[in-house]
Amino acid sequence: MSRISYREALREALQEAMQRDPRVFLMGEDVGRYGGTYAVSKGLLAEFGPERIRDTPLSELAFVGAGIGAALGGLRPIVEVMTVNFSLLALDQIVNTAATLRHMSGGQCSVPLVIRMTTGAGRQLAAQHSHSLEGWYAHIPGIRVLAPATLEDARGMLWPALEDPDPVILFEHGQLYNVEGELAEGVTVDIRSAKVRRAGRDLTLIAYGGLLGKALEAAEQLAREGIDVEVIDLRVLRPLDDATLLASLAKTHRLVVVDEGWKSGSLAAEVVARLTEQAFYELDAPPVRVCSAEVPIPYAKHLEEAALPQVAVIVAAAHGVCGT
Amino acid sequence: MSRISYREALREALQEAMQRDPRVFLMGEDVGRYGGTYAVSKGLLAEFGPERIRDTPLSELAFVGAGIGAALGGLRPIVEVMTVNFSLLALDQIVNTAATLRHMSGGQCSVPLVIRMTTGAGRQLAAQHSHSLEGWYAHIPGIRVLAPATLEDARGMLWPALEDPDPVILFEHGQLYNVEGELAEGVTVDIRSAKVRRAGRDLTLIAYGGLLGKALEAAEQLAREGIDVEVIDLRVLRPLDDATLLASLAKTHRLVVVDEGWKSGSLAAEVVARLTEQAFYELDAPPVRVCSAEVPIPYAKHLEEAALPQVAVIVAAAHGVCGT
Amino acid sequence: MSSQTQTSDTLMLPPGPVPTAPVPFAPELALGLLRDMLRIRRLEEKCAELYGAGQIRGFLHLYIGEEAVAAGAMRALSTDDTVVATYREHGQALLRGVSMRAIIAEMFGKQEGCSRGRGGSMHLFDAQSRFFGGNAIVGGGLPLSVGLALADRMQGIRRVTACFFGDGAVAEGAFHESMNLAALWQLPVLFCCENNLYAMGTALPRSESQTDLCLKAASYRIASRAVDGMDVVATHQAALEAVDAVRSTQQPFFLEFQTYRFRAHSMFDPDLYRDKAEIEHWKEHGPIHTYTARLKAQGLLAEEQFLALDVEVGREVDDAIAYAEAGHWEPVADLLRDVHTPAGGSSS
Amino acid sequence: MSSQTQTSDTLMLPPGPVPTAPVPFAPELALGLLRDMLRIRRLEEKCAELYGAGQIRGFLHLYIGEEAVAAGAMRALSTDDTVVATYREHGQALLRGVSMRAIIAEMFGKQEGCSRGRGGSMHLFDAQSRFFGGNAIVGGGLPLSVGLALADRMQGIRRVTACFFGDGAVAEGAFHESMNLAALWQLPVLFCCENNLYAMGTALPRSESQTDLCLKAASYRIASRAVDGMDVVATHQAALEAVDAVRSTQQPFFLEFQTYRFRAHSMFDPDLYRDKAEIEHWKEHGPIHTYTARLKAQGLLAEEQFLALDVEVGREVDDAIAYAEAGHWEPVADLLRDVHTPAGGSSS
Ligand SMILES: Cc1ncc(C[n+]2csc(CCOP(=O)(O)OP(=O)(O)O)c2C)c(N)n1
Ligand SMILES: Cc1ncc(C[n+]2csc(CCOP(=O)(O)OP(=O)(O)O)c2C)c(N)n1
Ligand SMILES: [Mg+2]
Ligand SMILES: [Mg+2]
Repeated sequence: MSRISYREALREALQEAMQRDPRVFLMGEDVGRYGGTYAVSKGLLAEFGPERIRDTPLSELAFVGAGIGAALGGLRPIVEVMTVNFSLLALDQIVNTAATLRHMSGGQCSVPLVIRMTTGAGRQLAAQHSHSLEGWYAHIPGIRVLAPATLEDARGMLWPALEDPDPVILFEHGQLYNVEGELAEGVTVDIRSAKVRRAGRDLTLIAYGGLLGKALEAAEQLAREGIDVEVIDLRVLRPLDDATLLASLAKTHRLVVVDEGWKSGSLAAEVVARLTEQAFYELDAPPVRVCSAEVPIPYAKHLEEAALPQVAVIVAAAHGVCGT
Repeated sequence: MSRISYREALREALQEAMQRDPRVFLMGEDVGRYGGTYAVSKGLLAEFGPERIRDTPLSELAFVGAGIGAALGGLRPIVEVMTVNFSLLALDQIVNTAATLRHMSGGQCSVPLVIRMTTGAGRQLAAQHSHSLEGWYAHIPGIRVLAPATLEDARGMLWPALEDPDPVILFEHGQLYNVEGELAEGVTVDIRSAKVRRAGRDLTLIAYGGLLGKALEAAEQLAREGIDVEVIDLRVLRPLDDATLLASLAKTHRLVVVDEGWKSGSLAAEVVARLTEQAFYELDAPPVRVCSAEVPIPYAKHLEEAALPQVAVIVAAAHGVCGT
Repeated sequence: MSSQTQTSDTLMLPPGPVPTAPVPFAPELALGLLRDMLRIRRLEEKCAELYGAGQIRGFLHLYIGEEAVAAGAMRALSTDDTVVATYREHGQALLRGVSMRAIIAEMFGKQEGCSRGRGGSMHLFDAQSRFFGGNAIVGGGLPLSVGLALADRMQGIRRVTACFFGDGAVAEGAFHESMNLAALWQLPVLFCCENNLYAMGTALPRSESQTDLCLKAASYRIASRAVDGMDVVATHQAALEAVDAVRSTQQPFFLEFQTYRFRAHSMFDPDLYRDKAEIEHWKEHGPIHTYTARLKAQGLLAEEQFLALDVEVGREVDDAIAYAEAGHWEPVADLLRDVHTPAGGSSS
Repeated sequence: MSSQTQTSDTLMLPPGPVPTAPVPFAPELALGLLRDMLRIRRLEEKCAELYGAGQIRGFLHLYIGEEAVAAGAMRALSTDDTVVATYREHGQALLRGVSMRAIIAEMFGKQEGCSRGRGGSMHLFDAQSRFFGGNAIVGGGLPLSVGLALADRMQGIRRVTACFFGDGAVAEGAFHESMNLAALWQLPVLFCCENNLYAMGTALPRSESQTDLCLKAASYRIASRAVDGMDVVATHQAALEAVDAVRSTQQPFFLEFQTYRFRAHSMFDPDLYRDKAEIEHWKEHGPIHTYTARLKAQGLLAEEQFLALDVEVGREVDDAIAYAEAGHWEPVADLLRDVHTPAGGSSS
């Protein structure tokens, strides 16, 4: 057990992967000299040199595409797109090439590529720097989408992602980097299943990434108010692990889904839709989503807070669903 | 009444708009000399000249951004992005600029821009040319998303879209261009409401765009089998017209949603989610989605057909929901 | 694994000597430029403090060191021209006529801010003075400026659209596509490249295979010129000529300002990628003190005058802060305001 | 609204005279090149027919007229090199070693196709010969080729990656970003620009402000050369030299093939944007008949030999069609196959 931050956990994972497999390298904007925009790769340039900790120009489309090519060429690239906001510039390569190559080549070309990016709002970065578009990525067949919300996942998801022969996208929420805690050595995590983070009987509360913490906080408050909430961390946004979700619903019969994406067309919509389709008769009340307001995220702190899902709103939603 | 194709209806709408308002112009790849990839703008160059029927280089990001700038500058641009597949290259400008400008300028800068694009599969164009990503666009606050499925809408949606002071995206399904029918003169359509295309009592079947036809076909078949289906054309994918959908559900109590997007994270998920949230107690059976299989669309005809929603599958889903 | 040739780590120094030649402008303009630069400098020094105090949040990118660029360029434009800028745009916004009050109120997130507190430091807007932001996507403003110029051209308006962007933006596809469109369609865009040699921590030679950025312009058949961006005389003269060229030919022009930021990229940047000596060299070329020295040597400025000016600017800053502090938080009930334009609402 | 200067509509003619100089190659190579071009031509003529008959569907882009480019270039590469192409890639695929059988079966959508019928005409793949497709996004292959070359460089493999793309792709941001990356990182990419003067209906002067594409390369410090793309002697010699330069310097090279497509852009294109006279001029430079004439003049080829070769190629095409017709539809149950790599499955 050692005290560690989410950022350090990510860095250890990178470091270990680079040490373990010479085919692994990291490339992206300012991952080297600058030390990573969010300091995740700090120190790695000194250890691995500029070939394997490769600074790129501001050319999101080309360096993500180059990551795909490098993967085809036998390497195991980790491409850091600084934030999900800028990943829109690279989306063509991800959707039209990374996700399709294996299929449209009839199974000849796999793309063992890992893409990391920061996501989410909450730091007053305003409309162009606050997107939560994980749900979009989770729509695309051919890629796997991960959202480490815990130190354990931050430390443990990278290696299995690199072992996956197909593209994997890892979303790191910007508000998690400074989160600290204890982390046991040598834990392995899978990149297939959702995880119950708090067991409970009365309500299934599903969250992921940056909002897992708020979901757990809400659960604590609800516990004090007599509602025993089961909190599930989706972790794997594509493919979704229906079994874990359905098992919980079979127990609680009530559902709240929390998601930082805008409500319409959110990943939460998918969770609600598939659970309703599959477990309609388990539901004792209408499911409820707690998502971001449908507004480009404003700069002012009080407005940004109002736009994002907050503990109080989750608690209120839970009460609504439980009729309490 | 005159016999007309969907393509011609779109062309007439363009022509009328250009005649009516000198600020309106059309720009995009091959809209001029070539006559439009799908021949929608054929003949317009001769009528309006190369300034207002403006061919662009293959620079999706810049010419869509230029459309935003031109809108800011007092014009009423119609930007044709050849297909939704290539619009990924322009997504940054649409999401980070067109959709945000008004809000992040505190209401100073509206963007009266119309973007048209072809969407959908069904013509054996394979993995990179068969996307149905309307659902993604419908996720973005600040834009309006339309999907004309009928001749009337093809003819009538453009002008109100141009009158909208904010960005509007129009999706034309590639399989509709050759559809012909009778169209009354001078019909006006709104760009706010969904529309009941076939009234029915037993089941609400929601579709839009290229699949409206299959939904209606399925309804006819189901009618022969004793199930009276209400078919609703979403038409406006953002913002969704909940009232029309809820009214139908209150009548039929059963729901099937058809969508050419991949199932996970589809627009159909949003429809199911919001209707379940709002009308849970109206539902007599679990709602069902009929979407595309989660695979990059294959070239081979039989595989493409298997990947896309077909009438038989819709009919089967309806029977499932109705317990018949 | 083979080893890669590494870009040399020699210091990147200012291209010429510290300018000392007499300022060739009439006193009003000569002193006006000083005032312009000083207003940016003092405003931003205070912003840094206010950031430290937690009153400004989000990302804050300071222009300190680069003032001669905005000062020289903005005075070359007429009030009817158009400006498109980046997230490092306080200088342009201020000199375009956005009040310090509205700028600081914006950074405070107040309703009185020029973007009603919705935008913050990276999204200053002022439609009235045709200042179209404030864009936090590197290269994002370039296509916009092409479209604004296209609208002018199609409406027969002989305006210039000045688009500011950094050296880092040159690597973006948006730069290439926009330059080509502007040249192909013969649009009156003045491309103002603020080459401060770094994009965050990435030095230009690690970002561009060809570091002479004017050669990029040439490959689109766009006329170009590089100018000492630390010398407000040079920036202003070059901008005047470039604006004139754009206005008279109705063709684009690429103007490279060779400049340097004295501060870190943003308030989060530990600035570990630059040699202190390099920064010191550039500081010797600091636009305000070198220009002040020239004005004094010429007898156009006395020390008391400078101090008085500084006091006056200081007062403007203080007043703006007081104004911003007294400003209001927009009611949370108005959260969804301005996602769409209200019926009958303002539209450009 | 003001009027726009319109690009002149003068015909765009071949740059030089029809080549007549003796072919400087040994007979085997000389005849091999002819055979290569003929195989592409006859294959594609049949494809057009098969499209008309409904046996091939989707988009079909023919290379007819441009055969000297693929023929000259592919023979300059070694079998270990890498090729990345576009949707107009039948020629490259065929000469890289993909059998006609596998190509036609692919276009028929049969399981025996080189991409198991999943890709069709636009997505021919052959990992074994390092032929990485087949890309239907204009410019989409460029970043890929940069990455493939990067992988080689980092693994110390001295391979060349040849990336084919059209003149239209030059306007895409992906082109610019990829050229810069390749030059900046000193990657062994041979950029093969197939400049056939049109991107669909858009003539190069309406797509690029600077139509001399080699100047683009120069702006990234990439060595370049333009060559008559209708003359297989010229294309092959230029390709040999370029491949050699890339292999020995491990730097990128930009090779512009000035060529022309005789057919419409795709089977949907009514081809109304080109002057018939322009097409006829280029046809006079047709790569196969001009080359055949030279070989004959030199005594390297007799008419009977040519006819025999043509018959042989015709037989290959017929055989391939029969093979494709006898091929199998992949079971619908396998629809979801190859979305992901099965555990323990093939991975590059
Ligand atoms: C598309 C995009 N990529 C990355 C970023 C993150 N980012 C913000 S500023 C910056 C550096 C830009 O450098 P430059 O263009 O030289 O302007 P400067 O900051 O030096 O004024 C980067 C990488 C961004 N905002 N947008
Ligand atoms: C990004 C993108 N935009 C548009 C298209 C549609 N399109 C297909 S081919 C083509 C023309 C490309 O021209 P060029 O690059 O010169 O190649 P050529 O077809 O002449 O070989 C266009 C516009 C596309 N496939 N991808
Ligand atoms: Mg810079
Ligand atoms: Mg071409």
